[in-house]
Amino acid sequence: MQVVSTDVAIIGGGGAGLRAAIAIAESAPELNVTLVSKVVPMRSHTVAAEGGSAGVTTEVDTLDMHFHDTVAGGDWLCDQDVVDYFVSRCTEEMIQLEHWGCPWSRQSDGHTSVRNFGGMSTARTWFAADKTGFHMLHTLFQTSMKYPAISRLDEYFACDLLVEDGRCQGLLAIEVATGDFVRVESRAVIMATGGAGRVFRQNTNAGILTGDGMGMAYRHGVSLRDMEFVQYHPTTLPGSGILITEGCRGEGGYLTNKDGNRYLQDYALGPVVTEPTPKTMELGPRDRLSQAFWHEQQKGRTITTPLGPAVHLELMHLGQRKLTERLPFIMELSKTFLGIDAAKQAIPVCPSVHYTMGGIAADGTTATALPGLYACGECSSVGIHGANRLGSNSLAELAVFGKLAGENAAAFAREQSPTTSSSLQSAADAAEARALAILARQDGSERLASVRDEMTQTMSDGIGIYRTADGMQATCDVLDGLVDRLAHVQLDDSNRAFNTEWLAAIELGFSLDVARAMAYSALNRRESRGAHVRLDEYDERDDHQFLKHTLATYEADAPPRIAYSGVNITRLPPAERVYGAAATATGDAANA
Amino acid sequence: MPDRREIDIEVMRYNPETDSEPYIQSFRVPFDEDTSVLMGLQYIKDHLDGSLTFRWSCRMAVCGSCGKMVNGVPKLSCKAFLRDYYPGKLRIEPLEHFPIVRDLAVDQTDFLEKLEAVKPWIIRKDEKPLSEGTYLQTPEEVSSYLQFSSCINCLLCYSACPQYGLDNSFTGPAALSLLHRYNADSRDEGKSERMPLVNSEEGVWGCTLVGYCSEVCPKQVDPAAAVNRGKVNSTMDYFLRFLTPRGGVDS
Amino acid sequence: MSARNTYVRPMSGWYRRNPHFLAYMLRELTAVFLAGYAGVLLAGVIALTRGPDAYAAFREFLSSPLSVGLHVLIFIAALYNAYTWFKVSPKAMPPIVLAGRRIPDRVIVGSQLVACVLVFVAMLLLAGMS
Amino acid sequence: MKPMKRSNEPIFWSLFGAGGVVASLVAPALVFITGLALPLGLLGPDALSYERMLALVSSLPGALFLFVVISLLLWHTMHRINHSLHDIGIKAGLGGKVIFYGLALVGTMAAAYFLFATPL
Repeated sequence: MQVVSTDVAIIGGGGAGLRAAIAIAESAPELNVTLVSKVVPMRSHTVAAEGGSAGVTTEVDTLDMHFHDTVAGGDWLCDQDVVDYFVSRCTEEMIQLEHWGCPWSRQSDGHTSVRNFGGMSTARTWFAADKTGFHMLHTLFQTSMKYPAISRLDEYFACDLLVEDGRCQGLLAIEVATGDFVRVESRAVIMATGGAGRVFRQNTNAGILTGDGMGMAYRHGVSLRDMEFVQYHPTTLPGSGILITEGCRGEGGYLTNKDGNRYLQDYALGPVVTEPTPKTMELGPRDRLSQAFWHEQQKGRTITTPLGPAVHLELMHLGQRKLTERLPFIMELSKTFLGIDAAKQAIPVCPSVHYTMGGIAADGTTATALPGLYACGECSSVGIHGANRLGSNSLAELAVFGKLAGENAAAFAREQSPTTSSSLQSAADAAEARALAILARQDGSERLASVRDEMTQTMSDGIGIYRTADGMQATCDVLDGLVDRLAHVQLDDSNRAFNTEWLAAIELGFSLDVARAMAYSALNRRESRGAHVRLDEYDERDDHQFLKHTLATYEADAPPRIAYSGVNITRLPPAERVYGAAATATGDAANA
Repeated sequence: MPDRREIDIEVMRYNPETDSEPYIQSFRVPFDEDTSVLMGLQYIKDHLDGSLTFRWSCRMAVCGSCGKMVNGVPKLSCKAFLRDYYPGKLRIEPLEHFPIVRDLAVDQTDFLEKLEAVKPWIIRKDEKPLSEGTYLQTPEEVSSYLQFSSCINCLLCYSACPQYGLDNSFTGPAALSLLHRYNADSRDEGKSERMPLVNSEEGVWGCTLVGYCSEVCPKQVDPAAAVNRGKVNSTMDYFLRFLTPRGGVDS
Repeated sequence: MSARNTYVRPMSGWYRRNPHFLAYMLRELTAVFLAGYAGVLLAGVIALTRGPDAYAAFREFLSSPLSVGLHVLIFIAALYNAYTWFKVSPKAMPPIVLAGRRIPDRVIVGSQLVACVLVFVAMLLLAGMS
Repeated sequence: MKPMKRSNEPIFWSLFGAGGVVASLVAPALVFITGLALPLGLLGPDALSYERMLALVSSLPGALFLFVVISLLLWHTMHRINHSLHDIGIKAGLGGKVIFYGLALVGTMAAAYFLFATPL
């Protein structure tokens, strides 16, 4: 087995992983960084983020307002000390990206622009047209190339962490092109593998978002926190789930039902306004908008498309010039995938799974309970998103906490003595044997795609926008059965070189573990909060019992163990979440 | 499901462990109005032959993973649709001009080295502290490089470039576009560090303006324009270096 | 990536694989005809310097069916070359911005085509077409 | 990475480009006039007569015009032909440059000699 020795290993080459790598190269130039990614970094899913990234800049905006929006948007399940840290660092990170070349959209005087976004009380979302994630990712990737200390293992699939003496000391990876195993020995590991939207049937996520990093940490005893909070993005294409950015609504787009009514006024988001107005109508938060869609569907007011029910996202009134300048990618996507000109026709949209608010439990410094393991970006739960993430907080998160993870992992690595190679070798050998067993199986009876499809179907059925105890229980039961069936999957491909079927089987193992953490966490949360809304008797928020983080802990051959931990509330006591007219009233009071 | 038709997809296969050269295998795939070429390949992998190997990720034409030759034309397979080839058939091959690793997956290492060689990052003599805020850049200044910053590195342009195929020491369309993108950025002061590459045989001078790169680019980057503006810059650099002390690079 | 046993496809006959490449090779082929024409012009100049008889012989050659046939090909080549030249010209020039708006490529191509037609007419008039 | 050698292509590319302007703007009309209209009798009786042509080449602007057309057409076309060899898989290298740019240079010198240095 090939061995790579490094100071800090990073798993995942998206925005968070790249930002961490650069932070190490800048804060600790004497350390070596090895960036392990199953795709070449610029293919990572940060690339598909569209609308923008939060950062307080305007004269009317304050850090306090960003804090309030985030905590209320998260239905008070946010750790407020971490949110405070987060909002205080966002703008600096956006400026840093600007210095590295990110082509932010500009005002005519040359300053960067900000746009409105859902649930934010004022315009504070930095954007690069509607390709913000794309530009941030390529800026970070290209900038990372200037640091000789950063070496990359592109298209190396990390399949396990190496833990020895109670400390994470590296990882085992498969070189995709050859199928060879590589043991990466490091003094610290940063997990930055992104979300797990692929455990659902219809989602906005790339095929790579199978929850590998969450699964790896989880199997080594690190809890997955708040996994029941899965964000449904309200505007995606029916069938494919392709993302149609919230920036459309930030720029002034309308959502209408089959009668042409802006139905959000019926869901406590009015008054009806014609210009984009913070926290009002289409600029409500994602959980509320997705829930409103569900109700419209129940009332028979959605439009029927060949690929499912939808409502209309109207951009026509914004005019060709603005659409070309601000939303060129949306124009392209509409043309390519719907054959329509969004300047002339409404875009049919519906909610799809978009984001995992929860993730690898980490504290506000990105450290996990496993010494030497850090987590940042969507795979992590550092505590800022609570029960519902606000749009444009995740791109900011990957920059702020990517940097922090890099600095903290570097500081940790400096204090560690070199890894003792022989002890890690046996752990690596065992992990290699487990992976190879999948490939060597000859008497399997299950088809990989069937197990995967049944998992995504049952997750969409039971862990939807609205949930019931029966539905969630049924999903838990199906998932338990699928774990057994995965052990009997027979692959068509027995080769080592570039065997994507083999890698998909390993991924599916991670996905199933993550899916179970989600389903069991949801089943056990007997209240409704943020993106977790129940139709049964637990249809109200219950701060008395559930103002708590869910912790799902891995149990071999059994469902996860569910426990709870406190939420750090420093200065904003729980209150009712209000949007529309009510928000304007209280917002004025708060700012007075 | 109504309107379910079937189409023949011929796929180039190559297994480095067993094959000395690629061969063609045919599959029959059901499709409807919304089935992309990528979804056709995924159908084969899920239901007919799990060993078929190809890259894909975002499905929405922005990650740049899924480029293939479709009937001889470089395409993002997520952005091409089976309906447009029916009732004919499809021949799907790996991107031209790159070594085949397995089936439809090619070796992209050469491109990544070329990308790094163009120094695709902002180079400054003096870094401005973050506390002093952003650099100012008017929308006009942004527009002089924005188009070239839209490259998703999908490599379709390399597959469209016979000069790269004939001699892969040529830096090629996407990397040269990104080189031009940084040289054209008003925040950047690194032109003099990039010009030696531009000026070399491996730089812009490997291009004979076949122009197909710009035709196949899914993001309207127009790499041919970037490369040929590079030729103008290199020519000025060549002659003006005798006239100005700094070698004409800032002209 | 340290892939083993990669397969590199041959390039032979690449220009037959795609209509765009065929059009490119035709464009490059026009050079042979235009080079021939440069030779014709040079021969005409040499004939002029050698006196009226030599020049008459040169004109005699121009009138031969072989020459006319060749010139038909040269003319087609010249027209095709001009068309391709105008078409790609916007790629080799920096963007021209007028009143804050970039001049579209088709305007640049179109104005060159117009210029070409004007030159054609002017030269015909100069050469004495009645 | 190995230090990169500056290419001398800018010299030839400049000449190629200038020749391209001649080839696209002037050549179609010239070819039509001398190669088709004249032999086919589409022009007036005195068109391109010995006297008129002698007057043309005897004038500096006329001689310069013909020199520019002949020379730049050669630089334009020889550049392309040299690159075409590479396109069809012939690696001519320096030899190709010597032969083709050499031809263009010889043609240019010949045109200069006959247009400017030959008594009429």
